[in-house]
Amino acid sequence: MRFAFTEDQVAFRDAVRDVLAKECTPATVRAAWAGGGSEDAWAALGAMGVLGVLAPEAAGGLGLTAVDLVLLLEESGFAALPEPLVEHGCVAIPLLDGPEPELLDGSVRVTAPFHHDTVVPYADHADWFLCFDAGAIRLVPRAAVELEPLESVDGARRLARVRAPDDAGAVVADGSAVKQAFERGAFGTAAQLVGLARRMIEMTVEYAKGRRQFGVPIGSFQAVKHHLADARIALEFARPLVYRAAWSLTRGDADASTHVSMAKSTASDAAVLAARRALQCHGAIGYSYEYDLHLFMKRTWALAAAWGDAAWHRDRVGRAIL
Amino acid sequence: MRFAFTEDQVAFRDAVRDVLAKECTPATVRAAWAGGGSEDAWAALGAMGVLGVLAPEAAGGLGLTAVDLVLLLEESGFAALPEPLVEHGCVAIPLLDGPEPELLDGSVRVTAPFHHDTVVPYADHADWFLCFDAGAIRLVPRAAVELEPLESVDGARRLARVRAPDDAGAVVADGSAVKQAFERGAFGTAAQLVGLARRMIEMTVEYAKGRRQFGVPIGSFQAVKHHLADARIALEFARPLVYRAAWSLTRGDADASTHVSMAKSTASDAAVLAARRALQCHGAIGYSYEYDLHLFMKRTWALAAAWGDAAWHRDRVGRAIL
Amino acid sequence: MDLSFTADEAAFRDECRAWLEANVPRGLPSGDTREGFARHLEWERALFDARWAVVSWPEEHGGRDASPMEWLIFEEEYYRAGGPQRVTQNGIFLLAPTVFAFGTREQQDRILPRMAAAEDLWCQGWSEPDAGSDLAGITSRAARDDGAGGWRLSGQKTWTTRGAFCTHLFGLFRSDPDAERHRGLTYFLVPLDVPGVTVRGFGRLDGDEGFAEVFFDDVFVPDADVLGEVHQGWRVAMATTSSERGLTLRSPGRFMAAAARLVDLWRERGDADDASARDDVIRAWIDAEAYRWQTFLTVTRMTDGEDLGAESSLTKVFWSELDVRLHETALQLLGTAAERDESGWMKGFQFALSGPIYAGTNEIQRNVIAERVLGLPRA
Amino acid sequence: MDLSFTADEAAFRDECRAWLEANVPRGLPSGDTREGFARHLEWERALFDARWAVVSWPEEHGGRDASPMEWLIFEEEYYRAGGPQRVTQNGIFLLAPTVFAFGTREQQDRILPRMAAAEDLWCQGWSEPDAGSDLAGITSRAARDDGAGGWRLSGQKTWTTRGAFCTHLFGLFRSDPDAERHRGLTYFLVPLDVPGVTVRGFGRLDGDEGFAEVFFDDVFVPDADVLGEVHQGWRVAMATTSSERGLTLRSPGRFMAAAARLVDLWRERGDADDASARDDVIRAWIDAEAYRWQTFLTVTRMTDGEDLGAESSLTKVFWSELDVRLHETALQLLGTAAERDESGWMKGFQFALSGPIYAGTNEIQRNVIAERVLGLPRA
Repeated sequence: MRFAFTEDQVAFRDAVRDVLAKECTPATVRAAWAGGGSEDAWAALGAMGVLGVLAPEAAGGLGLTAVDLVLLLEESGFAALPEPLVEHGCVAIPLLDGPEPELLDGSVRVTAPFHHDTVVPYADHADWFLCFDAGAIRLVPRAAVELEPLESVDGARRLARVRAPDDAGAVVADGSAVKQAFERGAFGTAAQLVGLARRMIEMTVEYAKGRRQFGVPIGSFQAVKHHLADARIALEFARPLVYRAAWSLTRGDADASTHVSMAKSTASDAAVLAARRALQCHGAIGYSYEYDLHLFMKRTWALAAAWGDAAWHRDRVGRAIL
Repeated sequence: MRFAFTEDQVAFRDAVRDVLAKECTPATVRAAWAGGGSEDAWAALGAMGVLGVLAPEAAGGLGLTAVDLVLLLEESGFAALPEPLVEHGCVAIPLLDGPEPELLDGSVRVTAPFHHDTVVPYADHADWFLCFDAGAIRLVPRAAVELEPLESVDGARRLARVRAPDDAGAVVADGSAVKQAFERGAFGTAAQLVGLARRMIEMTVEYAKGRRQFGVPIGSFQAVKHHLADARIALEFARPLVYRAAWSLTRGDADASTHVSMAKSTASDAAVLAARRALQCHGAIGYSYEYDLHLFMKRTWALAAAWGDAAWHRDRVGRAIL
Repeated sequence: MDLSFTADEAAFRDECRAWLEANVPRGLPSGDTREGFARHLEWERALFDARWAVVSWPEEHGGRDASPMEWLIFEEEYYRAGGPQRVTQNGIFLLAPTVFAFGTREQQDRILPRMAAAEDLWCQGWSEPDAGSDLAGITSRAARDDGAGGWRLSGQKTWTTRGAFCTHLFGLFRSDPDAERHRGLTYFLVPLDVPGVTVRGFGRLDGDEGFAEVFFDDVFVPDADVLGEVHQGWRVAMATTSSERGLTLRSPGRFMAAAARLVDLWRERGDADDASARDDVIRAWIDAEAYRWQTFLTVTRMTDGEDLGAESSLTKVFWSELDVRLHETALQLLGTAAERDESGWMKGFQFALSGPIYAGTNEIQRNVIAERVLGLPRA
Repeated sequence: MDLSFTADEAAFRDECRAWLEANVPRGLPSGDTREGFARHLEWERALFDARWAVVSWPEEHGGRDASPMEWLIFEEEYYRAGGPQRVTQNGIFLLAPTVFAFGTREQQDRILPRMAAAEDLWCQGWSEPDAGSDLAGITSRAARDDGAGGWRLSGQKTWTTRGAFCTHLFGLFRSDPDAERHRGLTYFLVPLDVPGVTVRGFGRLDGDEGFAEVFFDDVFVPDADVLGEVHQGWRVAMATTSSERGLTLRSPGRFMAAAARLVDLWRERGDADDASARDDVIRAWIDAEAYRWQTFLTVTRMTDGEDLGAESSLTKVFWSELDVRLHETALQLLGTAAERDESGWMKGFQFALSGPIYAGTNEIQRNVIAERVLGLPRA
């Protein structure tokens, strides 16, 4: 038993963190609300190999595992990256038997629906769409689908309902792959939620150090301290479950879905709590559209619901253990 | 709509409060743990008419209602009175068509089980036992029952399982009265829980004013303030539901059981929260047997479970409204 | 104690219900956008024309002399019928009680009827960039202009709800520059179209332009527009704040209606297997009932002349946290669909999150409960 | 990362399991009563004889040189087999790490083997009537006695767990009367049978005599029984407190075993209709898992030489509140039977309630998290 990341994994994480700090600022997320792209971020992730972490080396991927990917997903959550990283890199790539180079280098995007649904995020900039039906998973090009835009609480997610003819695109996997694809999507989303929780806590700590009321920084009030301590505790105990889910998926552990569900439910709850406490400690400024906090809160609310919410995943754990 | 008690009702409450402050001190409650009686308190309540509030005037009772009784029950909770006031005055007396004077004057005690059970509190000092079976309610004298003492978290409750021959005692009501008897028991217990919550909050406020750590009273710390504010809020919003249940029972409102369930669930939760916060604000001294807080906490835990716990009553509300 | 409604109360309820069911508009857009605000004003004016805008006010100012209990009944019926939140509420519920208590007869006659008729639209100028929870940190100034018979205001207010759509502002300014904290403030009434006032609307969490910053650059206000005594603004304002925190702003009707909608949502979407959500639905419903009955108890005490003092802080914490829980439960019932919010619950959730922040954060309220209701020592 | 156990770890687990399943006593009474304590000592001595009492200690002192990971495995197996809480834990888990870190060779040889063998039984003398959360408020004094080559202790300690049954006390006394707060304290090791010591046991919440007051009246302690440097007791003690708060006292095994018992209770008593309780059972189980994996992560970091600093406060809050929730859920499953507690859950609940209080209240821990983990300013 050794529960730690390698130096390489941490260095990869740091590199992705640096790139996202530059290429995916809050301004980038705001631009996504207005339909703007984050091409530079996506291209940079492609260039670094992030999109192909799970693709075989023979196909130009890194041939690595969910354990190598999890910290990078966490960083993408921290940055609120408005791109289908989970859908593309986590859900789609492992389905493809030798993905085309353009799928790995950041030239194109694949998006995917979650949970037996036909609603996909980041629809307007996507080039390919995974479509699930009972017997197969198809990869369908943009030209063959019809998109009906839907509103999301997080405008940067640019949701749409996808309609495609039954025989559109190419079959990339049979129905037996659907369950694993779902597990990877829920896992990736859990990792992003952990990153979001960390971001909101950091933002709020900084704000609470600087903002003064009653002649002192508001962060010196015990109520503010305890609000943030609660959020930090929830983050502390969600993170190991997410990392452990990465390991179980990598190993094909028989209980991997239970581990994914523990990760997703705990990460959802931790991020939602962090959002609540962050807003409360900010007060009115956190409630304003011009301040950045809402970008992270709204992503949190969207992802907490996506790929099965906390109650759904707890119920799945219950079916396994009770 | 006028939601207030009369001057007479408030004066009666004050008189009972004064009597219990003298006759039912924490030392009295401790004595009950050791099997000692609180005869003086019981006799005083009899002399004041408290036991016969719900008995007809013709039989020597006060001929009043649950609205007149609710504040007195609350006071008995505040004092943690170790006597079957709910079972005797609230459950049994209204079943009796002209109760004997000795049942009203504090000479004897009736106890009763709750919730289709045969476990009764205050068993060892009881003179009469209500026994429920499918078709009838019987009033059975001490001589005809067999008692098997059971441990309770609250030693002052002196629980026992009652066994009586099928034909023991006298039938006092048919099976149709069982439901109403249960409603009255749950209601009376809710009223006591409200009193208990108030007692624990008061004790803790006093302690937090006097106890100093870090050079200041612990009650000046925001965490302590917020713990107690939460308990006070819960009390504030439980109390009106208990008073409203009193009214609904008095009027025979068609929804009275839903109102009783709202009262019992909310009062149970409020008192359990008050216990938790009281203990936490006291710290180690609250955790010691020599200090009085535990007498009130243990009564709270016992009564929160008795006559249906909060979840049971919420479920009953759900069956009515969903 | 008599928890049945009197014949008069029942008749009043019937009258409210009949009119509201026939007249409440369906599908109004948010009142916190410019377009929506205009539509809401039509509704406010319809209410006024039918004398339902300010039922508890005297008839001479457009009301019905309704008792507090009748006012609660009106509110229950208003929300039961699906009435929208009142865009005039800051004037009617926050300013008006202060005008009744401190205004001169001339001020009352000039201000109240136009407020009731939604001709003058009032926003609150309390908060400043550096005075949020700590209102006593106000730095906007009022300088005396004896020659002109009035005051000159300068400084900045912010977080002013619907400020971009209102015509008037009531606010506190520091009239005695040497006084500190709560002293030396004066309560002013300011038209927003006078020279020197600049209003900039900005977005709330949900994107609507529901907030504004209001800048004051040497704005002249005559003595006639001072409410209450000069330098006594804090005391005057606290009367308003106390009503904001207490009864008037959040009548139980709103939460009863929301709990009823939650029960409907459960019937429609609830999964019998998911008894955790079921328990939360029941809790929300019970809490709304508790809030209703606590209000009846409180209104009876007020009617009997009792002073409630700091107890309104208990109410503020309870309704605001109930509102958040209730919406969280709805989102749980919606599951993955919560993100899309076709039903409005997600928008309602975001609005509910403002409850524990505005009108005195719940942290401040809990301090007040501890210190003034329970008697714990100040820090 | 390798989250499978090594062959050595698996073998160690098998060895633990085999011995514990064969030897863990059934139905021991509470170790916090005089009779129960004696029975527990037999068990402690059996553990020692089989070299399971202090697996992480060096072999020379009765241990097995087990790695921290192996120690966690032992703990999981210990609680899985139904092992009782260790009545020797205050010595083994709180004092021993300090003796290893600060003790002289002579002290280590004299103290540790007898501690491991449950011959000397140690209780902690931190708290005083006026020094609870605020440990720096200690007033018990140590006066220098140069002639005798030692110190004379006077004052009172209280809330001393199992103090009435122990043979020795470790505690802090004020050796420099002019120093304030954390300064001028010295860490002493005191046999409880020496002249001038009076021990009075008193009852805990659940009625067991689990607490004691210890009075010191001019008690002589030789220099050999000072642990660490004179006047440096706070620094020395904080090493102990940090281990108390962190890993050692509350290994995940205890909560995993409790969560497993809760799952059993659900299977036995759970009402399929009551999905609210079901959700709580699942939460408790997930939380115990989270605690386990967070511990593996932490132990790996410690093994890699990282200093965890204040992070142990995160752990203290989490396990203590998990323990309370877990027991509350059990009581909910028991319904009206909770009052009677034939199953021990009610007693367990009362014990769990001490978790958020002792070893630094959770309010203090949250302050530490905010100030030292998050970097928020001190008040």
